[in-house]
Amino acid sequence: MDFLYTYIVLAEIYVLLGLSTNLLVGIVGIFSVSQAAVFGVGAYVVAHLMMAADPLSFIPSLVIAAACCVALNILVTLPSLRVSGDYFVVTSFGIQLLATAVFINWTAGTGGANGLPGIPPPDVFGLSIETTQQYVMLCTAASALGCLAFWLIMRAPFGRLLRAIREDETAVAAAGKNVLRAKVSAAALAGAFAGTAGGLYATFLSFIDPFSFDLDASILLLTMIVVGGARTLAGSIVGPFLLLALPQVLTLVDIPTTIAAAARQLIYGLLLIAFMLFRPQGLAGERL
Amino acid sequence: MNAYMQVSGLDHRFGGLHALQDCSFTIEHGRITCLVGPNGAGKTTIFNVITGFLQPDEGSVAFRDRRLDGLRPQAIVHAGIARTFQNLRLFADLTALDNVMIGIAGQFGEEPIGAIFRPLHTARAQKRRRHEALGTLDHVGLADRAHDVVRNLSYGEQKLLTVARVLATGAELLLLDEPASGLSTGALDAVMALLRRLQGDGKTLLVVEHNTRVVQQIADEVLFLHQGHLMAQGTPERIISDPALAEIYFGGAL
Amino acid sequence: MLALQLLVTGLVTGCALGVVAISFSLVYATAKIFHVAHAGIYTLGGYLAWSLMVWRVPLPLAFLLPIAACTALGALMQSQLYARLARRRATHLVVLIASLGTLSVIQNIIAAVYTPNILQFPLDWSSRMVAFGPVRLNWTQLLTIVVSVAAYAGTMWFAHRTILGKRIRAVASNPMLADITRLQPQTVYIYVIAIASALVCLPGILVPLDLGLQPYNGVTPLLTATIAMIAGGVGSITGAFVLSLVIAVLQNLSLLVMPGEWSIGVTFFIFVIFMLFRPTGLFAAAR
Amino acid sequence: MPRVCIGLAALAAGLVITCASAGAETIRFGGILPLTGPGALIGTAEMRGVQFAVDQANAKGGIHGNQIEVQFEDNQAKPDQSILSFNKLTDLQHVAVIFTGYSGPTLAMAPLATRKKVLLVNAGAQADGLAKASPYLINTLPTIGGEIEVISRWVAGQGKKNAGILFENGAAGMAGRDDYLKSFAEAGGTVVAQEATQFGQTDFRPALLKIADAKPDVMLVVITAGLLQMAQEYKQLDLKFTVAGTTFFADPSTIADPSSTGFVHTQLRIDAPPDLAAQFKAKYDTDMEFFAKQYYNAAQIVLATLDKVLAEGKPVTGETMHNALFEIRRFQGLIPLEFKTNTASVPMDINEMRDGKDVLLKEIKLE
Repeated sequence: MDFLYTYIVLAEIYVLLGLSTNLLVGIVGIFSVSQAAVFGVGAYVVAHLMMAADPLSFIPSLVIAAACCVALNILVTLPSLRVSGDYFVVTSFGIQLLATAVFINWTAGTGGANGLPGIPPPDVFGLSIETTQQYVMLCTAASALGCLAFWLIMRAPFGRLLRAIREDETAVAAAGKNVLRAKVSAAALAGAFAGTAGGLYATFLSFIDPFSFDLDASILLLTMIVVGGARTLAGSIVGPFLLLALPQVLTLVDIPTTIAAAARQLIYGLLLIAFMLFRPQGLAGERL
Repeated sequence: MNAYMQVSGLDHRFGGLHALQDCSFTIEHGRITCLVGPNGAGKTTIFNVITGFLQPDEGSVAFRDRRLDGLRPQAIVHAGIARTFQNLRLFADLTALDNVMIGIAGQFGEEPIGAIFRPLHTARAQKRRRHEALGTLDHVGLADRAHDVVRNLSYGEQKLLTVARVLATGAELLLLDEPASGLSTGALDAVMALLRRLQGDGKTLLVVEHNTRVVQQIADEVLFLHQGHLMAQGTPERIISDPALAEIYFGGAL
Repeated sequence: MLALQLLVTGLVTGCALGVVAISFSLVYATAKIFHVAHAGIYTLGGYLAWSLMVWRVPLPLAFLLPIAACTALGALMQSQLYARLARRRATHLVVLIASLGTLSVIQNIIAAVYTPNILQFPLDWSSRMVAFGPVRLNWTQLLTIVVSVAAYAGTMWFAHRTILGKRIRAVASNPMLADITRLQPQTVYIYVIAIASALVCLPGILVPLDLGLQPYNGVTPLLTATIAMIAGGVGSITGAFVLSLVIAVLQNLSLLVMPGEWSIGVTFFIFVIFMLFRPTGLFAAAR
Repeated sequence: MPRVCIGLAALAAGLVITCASAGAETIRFGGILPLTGPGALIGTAEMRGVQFAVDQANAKGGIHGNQIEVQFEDNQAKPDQSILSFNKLTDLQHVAVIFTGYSGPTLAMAPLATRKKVLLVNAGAQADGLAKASPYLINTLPTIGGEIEVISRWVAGQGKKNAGILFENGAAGMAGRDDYLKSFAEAGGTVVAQEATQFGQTDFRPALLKIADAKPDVMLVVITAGLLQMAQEYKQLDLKFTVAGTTFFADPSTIADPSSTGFVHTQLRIDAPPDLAAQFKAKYDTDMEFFAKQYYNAAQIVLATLDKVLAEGKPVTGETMHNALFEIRRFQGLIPLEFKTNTASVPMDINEMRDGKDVLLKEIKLE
């Protein structure tokens, strides 16, 4: 049943990304449509390290990729501290489009629009992950760790601090807390999640190209946490599993193939409008 | 030894409005000082300057012989000065206990590394801090409302909670922005009793207050501010009975 | 010579972008809505005009009917979607995502009905050439310049001279105050989005008349126009128009110094620099 | 499958006998093509090509009495969607053959095709990596490099010494640019300019102007969309250099437009007989362009292979289809082609567009 396993693996990778986006957009309240770009950097870094002259094994490449994404995410969210809400929407769009332009044009680094084929499968503690079943185990472990980390920080003082910042930054500063440092560490954590997801994605598909990390992917991520439910762990899990299942379910409905594809994107759009009008907190979240 | 807290030569303009004009005054340790004056006299502006939210055009603030101007708000809180806000600015969706715990300084697990990799230590430290916060809540008489969300508290209870949050920072000098305004007589007495208790605990209070009955009952010292300048300083009786000041403040006899 | 030709073609693109920027700025400055679906109305205008021209409808009608339809759609979107969201006190993010959903709905209805092929307008005069010395422009490009400058002048006259224009600027400057006075901001928002939709229909028809029609052609122009609006200072019509020209020309001229594939990067690089050092924009309109 | 049914079908090859359907089940194949997003234009044409050939075969009673059905999945030209669809088609529908279109997704599915022994049939993508991606990946058209070598030699032979390159910023475009650089140099020419255009946008003027500024005598082009707009802008700017390209040029609306007069390109000699093209236009209300013809032809190759597998009474699997295809090796559909490797070599012509028609200049035989 590879099809089911593939769906689960991809959904779990998107859960990690959902956690990352939820941390930034849901909890800290920084609007971001450039998470797919960070996800892409994670994927390309791992691919590079594992295909290098003397290749690194999977875990070290993942750690380095996560570190790169931590740094990138901090860099990407810093403007949001200087620029007010709506302006940052455009900056975020800009960063995503710039990243896509780099992925496509820097052929030496990313293989350009042709993508990067032949990424070796990961090896974890000596066990080489080949079949999809093994992949499901690896991704389940990774996403479980991600969810645990998310759950722990939300229960810890750090989580309470982030929720307070979202409500009233000035009051938090007046209570003696360093708001900037809290936001930057949240962005760093979000980067680590996105980098890990990137590494898993690259090795699972064994081929990556710029189109998996473009603006549509970022908007899909944003929609996942909005439909699934913002600011909660449940929302970050429900969103990806539901929205990745949607295209498959819709193909079972036999609409004439010529307009089936456009019809599916149309239903996607209608879902977005419906949720925003009638259930902005999504299926399992809190009000945005 | 200079004064406990010294504000000298504060001057600040917001565009055309000359909010603070060469304003200077001192605060004595362990005393309750009230800041009174008509609306727009610059009372809240002074609070913003002392707590680092506003860099004044000129002038300086010294606390226990240490210059504060130029420090960021959180550094000033660590130096021992904390404030409340006229519009409360509580975290409506969080519980009363959580609101107070936000004030507690230096908690373990306030950044992701500690929270994730040492969860047990974080949980233990948090239990101690929770106990501490419950104590503060009890001190202001809100122990039974600890786990209620702020949205469901009465206005009087919310006022007490702002004081609890300020106490949690462990600051010695508390700047309270109209702690008694808009309260029923019952709640008013509770707040005034609390302020006296805080003085008993060795805290120094600088209180912005309009209610002259409250000022007379709790103030050791009154500073009368008008158009950003300190007009007079003295005991409540002297300030309130002074006809010239009453003229400015009430536009007529008391 | 190349630089001159690039400059002129840049000005043409800049003019079309300018109208998109003005119309978007009207909605954003007044109603504070990040109206991404504006790109959908831009695309829809082009397709309606194409259909009318294919059915041999006389030219003036083929321009006016789509404008009327887009105006109606814009008004409908404000009254049914944005107003309802406002009543539910939706946050900025919620409104933005609803707008993204609307854009996806419009684009994909077009893709289903008209197929994703690139459609060519059935007019012969549109590509006839006119030469001004070394510079060559076709009729559509000339028409684009004339119509866009007229639209800019018209909007300025409307905003500063007419009663409704002043009322819109009043609502834009202080929404809370407008609420309690008899300015009825909700009805003003409907007028504003209707006018903006009519305006954006102009480049929506003229640009594809020159470059061909595609269902997903609205997003890039809208993003570039938004940058022009913000870089020019939100609420400033002149700022939005002038910055659109500047960005379009810079993007073309950047070809002189760097390969073409990086030109989109130029626009966003300029913008990010702007955001870091001058967030309020060049022509920060007097509030 | 009762024995008698096969015998009848073999006997009555010419006659149309709809054999009793008892036991004749539907054979299902897959198709993973971009039906939305920027690739939708080509993906939809490819889908129609396959569907048209299959409908025709079914109308004539199917292959050995079996009706053929092709299930299409939309991958939006994205590798992860393609992997998801590949596993769905192989696990749920157990298809033996899958039609694929874009270079990126095809490269992503190649390793899976090898591992699960499913025949991947590509009739549209030409990235050079596809030649060696997987033994189970069949390309029914040469990679872009093959055509570019021919057109570069031809253009250099016409005395064109320096060239500008206009390429699309996508998988095929960048591969094409690199091949042009190599082939044109080998043919003794020099490349004086190269300009990229964003995939899916149709404003070629800035790129054309920059290339014109380098004074080339020929412009080598590799773009998959917006060719008509490029031709019109080329004419509007009154540019003088010759324009050369590959089979992507075979777009009827461009050929019909006077702006493309003088354009030269290699042309896979694939053209649909008039009645077939008319039936296609009647059904889909659009001309049977290059990609539709390519996939109609590829579908016919797959159907011919299926016929051989069924005739030999073997089960229909990726492996049997793969072996049967290489046993047949030469196919005579819309275009004669031969599978020496898993990338077919096909005869190519050099055509020139003159007043609305695509005129043959030179035939290049299969070596």
